[in-house]
Amino acid sequence: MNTPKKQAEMIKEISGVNPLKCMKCGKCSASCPSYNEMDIKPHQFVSYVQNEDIESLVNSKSLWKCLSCFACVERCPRDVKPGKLIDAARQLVVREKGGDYLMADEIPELLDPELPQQLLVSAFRRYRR
Amino acid sequence: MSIETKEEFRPKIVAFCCNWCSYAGADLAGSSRLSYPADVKIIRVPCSCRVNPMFILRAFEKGADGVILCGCHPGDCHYSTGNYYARRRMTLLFSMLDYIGVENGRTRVEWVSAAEGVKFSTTMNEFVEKVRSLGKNVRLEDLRCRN
Amino acid sequence: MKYSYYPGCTLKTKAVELDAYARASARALGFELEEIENWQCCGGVYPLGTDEIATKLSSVRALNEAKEKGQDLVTLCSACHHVIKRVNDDMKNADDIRTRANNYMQLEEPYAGETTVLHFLEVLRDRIGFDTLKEKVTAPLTGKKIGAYYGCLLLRPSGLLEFDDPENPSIIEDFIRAIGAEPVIYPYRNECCGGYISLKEKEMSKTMCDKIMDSASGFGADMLITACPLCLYNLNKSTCGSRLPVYYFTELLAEALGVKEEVAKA
Amino acid sequence: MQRIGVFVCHCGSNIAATVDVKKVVEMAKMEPGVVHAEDYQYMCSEAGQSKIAEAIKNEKLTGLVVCSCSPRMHETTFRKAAERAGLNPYMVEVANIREHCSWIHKDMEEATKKAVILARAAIAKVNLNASLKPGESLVTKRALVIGGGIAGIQTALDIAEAGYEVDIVEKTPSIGGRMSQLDKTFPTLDCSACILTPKMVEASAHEKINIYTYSEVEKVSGFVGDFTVDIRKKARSVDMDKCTGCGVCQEKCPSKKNSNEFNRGLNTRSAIYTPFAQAIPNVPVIDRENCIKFKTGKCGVCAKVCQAGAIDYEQKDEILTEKYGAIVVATGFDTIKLDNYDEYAYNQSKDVITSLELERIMNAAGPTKGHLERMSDGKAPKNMVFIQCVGSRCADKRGKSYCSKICCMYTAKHAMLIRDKYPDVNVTVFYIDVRTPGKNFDEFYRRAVEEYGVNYIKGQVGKVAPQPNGQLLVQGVDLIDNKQILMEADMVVLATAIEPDPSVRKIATMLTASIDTNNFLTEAHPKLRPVESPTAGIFLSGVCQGPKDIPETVSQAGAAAVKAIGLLAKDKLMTNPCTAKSDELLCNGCSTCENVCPYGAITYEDKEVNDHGIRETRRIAVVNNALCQGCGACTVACPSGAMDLQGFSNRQIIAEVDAICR
Amino acid sequence: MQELINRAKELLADGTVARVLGWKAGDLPYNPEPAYFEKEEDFENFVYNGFCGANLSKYMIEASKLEGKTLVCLKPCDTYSFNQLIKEHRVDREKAYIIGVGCKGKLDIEKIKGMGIKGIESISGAEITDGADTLTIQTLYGEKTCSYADAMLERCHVCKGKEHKIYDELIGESKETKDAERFDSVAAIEAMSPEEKFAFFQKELSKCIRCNACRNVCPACSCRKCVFDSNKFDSSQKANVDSFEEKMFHIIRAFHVAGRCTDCGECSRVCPQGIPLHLFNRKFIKDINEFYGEYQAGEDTDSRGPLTDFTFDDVEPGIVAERG
Repeated sequence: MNTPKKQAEMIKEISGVNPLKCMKCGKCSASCPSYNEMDIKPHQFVSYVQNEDIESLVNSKSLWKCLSCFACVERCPRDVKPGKLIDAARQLVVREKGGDYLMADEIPELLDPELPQQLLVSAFRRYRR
Repeated sequence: MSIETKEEFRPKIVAFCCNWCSYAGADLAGSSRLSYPADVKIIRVPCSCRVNPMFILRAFEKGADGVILCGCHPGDCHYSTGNYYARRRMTLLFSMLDYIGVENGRTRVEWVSAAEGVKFSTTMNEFVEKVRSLGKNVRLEDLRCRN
Repeated sequence: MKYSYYPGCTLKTKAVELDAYARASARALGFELEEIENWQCCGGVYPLGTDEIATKLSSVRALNEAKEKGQDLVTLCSACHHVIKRVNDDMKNADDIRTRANNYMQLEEPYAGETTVLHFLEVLRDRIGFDTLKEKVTAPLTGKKIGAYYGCLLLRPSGLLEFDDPENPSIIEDFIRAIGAEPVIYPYRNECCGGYISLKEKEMSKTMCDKIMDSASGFGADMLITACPLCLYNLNKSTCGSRLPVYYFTELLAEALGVKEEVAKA
Repeated sequence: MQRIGVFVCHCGSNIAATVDVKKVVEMAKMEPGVVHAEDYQYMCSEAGQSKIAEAIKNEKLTGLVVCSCSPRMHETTFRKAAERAGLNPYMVEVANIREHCSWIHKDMEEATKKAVILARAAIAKVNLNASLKPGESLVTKRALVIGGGIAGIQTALDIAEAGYEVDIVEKTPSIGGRMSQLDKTFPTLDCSACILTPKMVEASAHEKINIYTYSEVEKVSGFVGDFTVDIRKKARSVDMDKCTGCGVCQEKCPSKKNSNEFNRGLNTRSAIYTPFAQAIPNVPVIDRENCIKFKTGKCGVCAKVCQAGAIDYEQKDEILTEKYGAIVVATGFDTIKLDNYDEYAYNQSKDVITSLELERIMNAAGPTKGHLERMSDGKAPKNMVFIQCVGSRCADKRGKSYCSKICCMYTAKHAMLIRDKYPDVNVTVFYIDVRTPGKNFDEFYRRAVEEYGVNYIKGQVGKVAPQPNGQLLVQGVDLIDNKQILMEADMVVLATAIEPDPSVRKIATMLTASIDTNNFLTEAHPKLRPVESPTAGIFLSGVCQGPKDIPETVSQAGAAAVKAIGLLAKDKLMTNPCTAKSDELLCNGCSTCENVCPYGAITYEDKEVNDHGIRETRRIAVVNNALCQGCGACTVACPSGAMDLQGFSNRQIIAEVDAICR
Repeated sequence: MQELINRAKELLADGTVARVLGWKAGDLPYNPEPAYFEKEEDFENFVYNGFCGANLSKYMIEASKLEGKTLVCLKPCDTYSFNQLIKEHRVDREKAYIIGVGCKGKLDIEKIKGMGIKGIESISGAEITDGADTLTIQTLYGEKTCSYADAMLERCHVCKGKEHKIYDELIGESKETKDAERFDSVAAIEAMSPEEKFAFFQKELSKCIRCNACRNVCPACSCRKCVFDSNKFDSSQKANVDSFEEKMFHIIRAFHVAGRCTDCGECSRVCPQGIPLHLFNRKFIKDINEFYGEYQAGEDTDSRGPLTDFTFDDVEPGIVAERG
């Protein structure tokens, strides 16, 4: 297992985000449609990475609640892109062996006749490797 | 010196900077600690229009690998019009150097204001990189060798 | 005028009508959508990681094919548009990604983001012109009060997609006016419907959709239109209460241009 | 041969940490002409300067090279030190080994090598330096103030009180500026008009002050002590001498639906108008774009009702040309456009307003006569939300990178005033930080919280969504409670970033005063010369230099006035001796130099010369040293090299080039 | 020619002019040289034929200092130089009586020799009155002929026109000689790769012996003292092969006359090494035309030269790299 420091570096690298740019205004959390479902809030992602508490981050259910709607990215006044951090943390999880969030055998019961292909495709992209 | 032969090529670069904008921009790059390679040496002139093409050719003749001229942005010249003259002179000079087969990456004009420390530093980084990629300036030195 | 056209997976299956209406309308408006050969699914979601390469290659293939034909690449599905446009930007501006993708692809000539990616709506706005469209409308949808639903994928990040003002867009409203109907402006038209999570977090996406539907119907919309099959599915599936019908914008376009019947017959 | 002394400064550790100063000294000693070299902790200090003076005397130095910070910082210091020790100040050159070397390089060996080369170049130059003597030019004892807001008025009053003539040029129909739009001022809550109007009256009545309203600076030429300025007096269409200010014309004007700029477009005004009741001068102008007479040729109501016969439709713009010794820029600010912030629905709802608009709404002379009401339906609000930092502190392209400085205080003021006058209105402020440095400022803000019960929430707002019922749904975050907040508000007030008035760019160009990336005018030194532009004779007053509140603006206005007075008090100025000089034996008389000189400093004379025994009359270029500013354009234009620039001669620059390329 | 001589004698006799500046026959049939004629008998040697390529404008700088007017014979292209000198206050219009002489193209002896015609004794067909179709050359090896056009100077093939820009009177007929585009030769070099360009100029410039003939003949190089001879730029070490001027002389010279050079072609004509020096000057003229609009130095006496002028939206120097 990588050290927390190394993991934090990985997240920064994968996301291309510099957490030091954050001025902690909270506009990301103010914009987030999934805020109430998240245990770690968008604005906190930055400080978790900065404090190298990656353990909490990768175990956070927020990873799966993010809609990837880029509202936080669009409105951030400091160009920090919190959404990219969340995505990088999710990548860290699904790239690990056994990190898949979606199993093939779960799918049949999730299906319905109108469900568009792209939802399955994107779910595979987002939830497993 | 040993460093030049053994390690990567370190070009000699002369930067002419006008006193009012670009020299101040270079000062700002300095006080903002925005680094650029030590290969760049700055000569202060009152205005970009003070730079005689002969100075640039002289630098090349004495072994410079690149020469860059920085002045106030067009319209912002401390002397109102100096950089407009400089712009024409340098355009023609650079075109002539290009015409005689000297790589056009060795010469550059960039307008840098007193507030553009970042631009000064990025410009210098880019320019040094470009000149490095061109290697040692042999053509201007060799132009007149008898063969 | 001919454009390269990237339909995407869903337009071949659940959203065939989005595709069919678009093609018929294009013909009526005098341009042709030439489906690129051997297109592959874009993956439906843009891989944000800076180290993602393989997941971007299908988009690069499509982009390169358009480049070789010398055509602009038109997309219709919001997700495909988002993914392909962003990959194109990577190929243009991210040296590392461009180098690695080209190394992998071994194209005759390296691809460096030369293709212009246009959403079908952008073709209508920037190439055809909404004024021209208006002139070509034979069956204006007079009296219909329509809410535009943009969602997130078309608008954000705005600096890169350059589609419209991300907080106060107007392209679909202008489209609605051009086909003779009345746009209803409501504040949640650019809020996410939660499409991506609708597979596993159904409750959440329901909350999102309700908010959008309530807002639109509160401002008096009779229906919503969208460009995104995922949004359409999600809005239809996840809402309760003030449920408005949701259509693809191409369906209304075909109707206004008087070509809807011919599609239905085909 | 020169006897050169080289002085290498450590600048504490600023230089010495990256540059091996001892090595620089050692290498400098080997250069031709160098007879003395030493290093010292702080060359600019008293002790450092005495070292220079001693060496000049002991070593009989004829030239100095100081390797230190930028010459823009201390060249004058070292020149003066040399002069005190009996050396011509122009025999001093500075090698910039701090900004251009130690501060940007990390590797000691590399930085030292570069410092040695920079020193070498300076030594090579000094070897060719010649003593120069400054000339003199006369000072026009009159100042121009551009902008008639509180900054401009205060500067003008201070200069006038010192006994000098001042002209104020104001582009709008009245002086008063932004401050005249404000209702109350923090932290004392005194009425803005009550403290501003007396100053406006004082300025207009002052015998030394001349006010040009509805006028703009059109062209500036000349230099410190002797500027020539063209002022465009826009056609007012009303005779200033005849008008009595009765106001009947405005009442009767049939074109009434024109956006009222003074009220930030919240209501309308007539086409003939004075911006506000206390306007100075109290003479209306006709807004020709909206005047029916000017648009259609028919109407003329104002002329009919004017008892004084002051209306003049034929009036034309007038250009005045005036001479000034000093120019003060006081062009002020405006709020930024909010088109990039549609998440706050400013363009979608009339009830989302800027703070400056709220200022007008709260003002008794404003569009609602001072009643707090919604602009959409005139209803009294129950819940108000203030959003801070809208467009300020933004790293992206949408807003401004700087803090607008005044918003925290005025928002506290607004919140307090509203809670005071309408205790049943709930006021919520979303903030990132509350910044209240200043006398009695934090106390003021605390009063808003503690005594007036203003609800301050640390967090930002993500979206303002207008609801079908006319309410505004504010979606924000409380970072302390870690909760997303949804609250309904009747009005939302945006603390909009301020930016320099857009007119300043053109003015700065005319003045050749430098401007930063945010369009704020640059000061000559951020700490030590904060009210002077780097361009001599140009001074900065108020927000044109950077965000400021009223007390700061007034103090800076006074400081700018003092600097201007200091200049006007002189009868003569020493001119820059680094001027062009023509070698009459080489001059062809071809006029090329004359064509490129921006100052008209070169004239041609028929002069008898003795060229190696040949006496003949030749057409020769002559440089007027008082006019020449030393740009050097002529030196390059001159084909024969007859024209050279003193202090930056061809040989000096070539010597530097050679030294660097050696 | 006789008409010209008669008129010159007339003007000398009635005191209108104090001297005549023209060409006198040299020791060979093809090398007439500039000369003053002050007395009736001097005119025995006066010639004006196809070999009178020399531009007499520059001589008027000194002639302007002499007592009385000087009659000067100027070919159409020479009048551009004269105008430019007026603009630069180097000649005095009042001191000149200009006879615009006709021109049917001037000849380049090197071209004739280049055709293998050696041992030349006399040449006919080069008189101003001739048809200028064929040259008949008597040589040690018998009579040879060649087409007049084939023997013309390069500059005449790209002639700016046979109209005199300034004169007091005109004598003699002209004939259009332009049969090539002026900037084609420059464009051909521009089209080369950097390596080819460099090789081309290195080859040409390595022939230079720094005789200064180009500088001495150039009407724009009229400085009292050339920068290469003064100490103003530390650039006056004439003898040193490796010195600054040796490498850069021609570029700097071209830059000094840029915007002032009328493209009279004298530099190339007089170069003993046959270096096509006009290619430098013409490059500047081409650039000036392209960047700042058409400009012909010497077209008039009062317009602003392109290097003492500017517009706010001039091209940036980066154009050179962008153009590729």
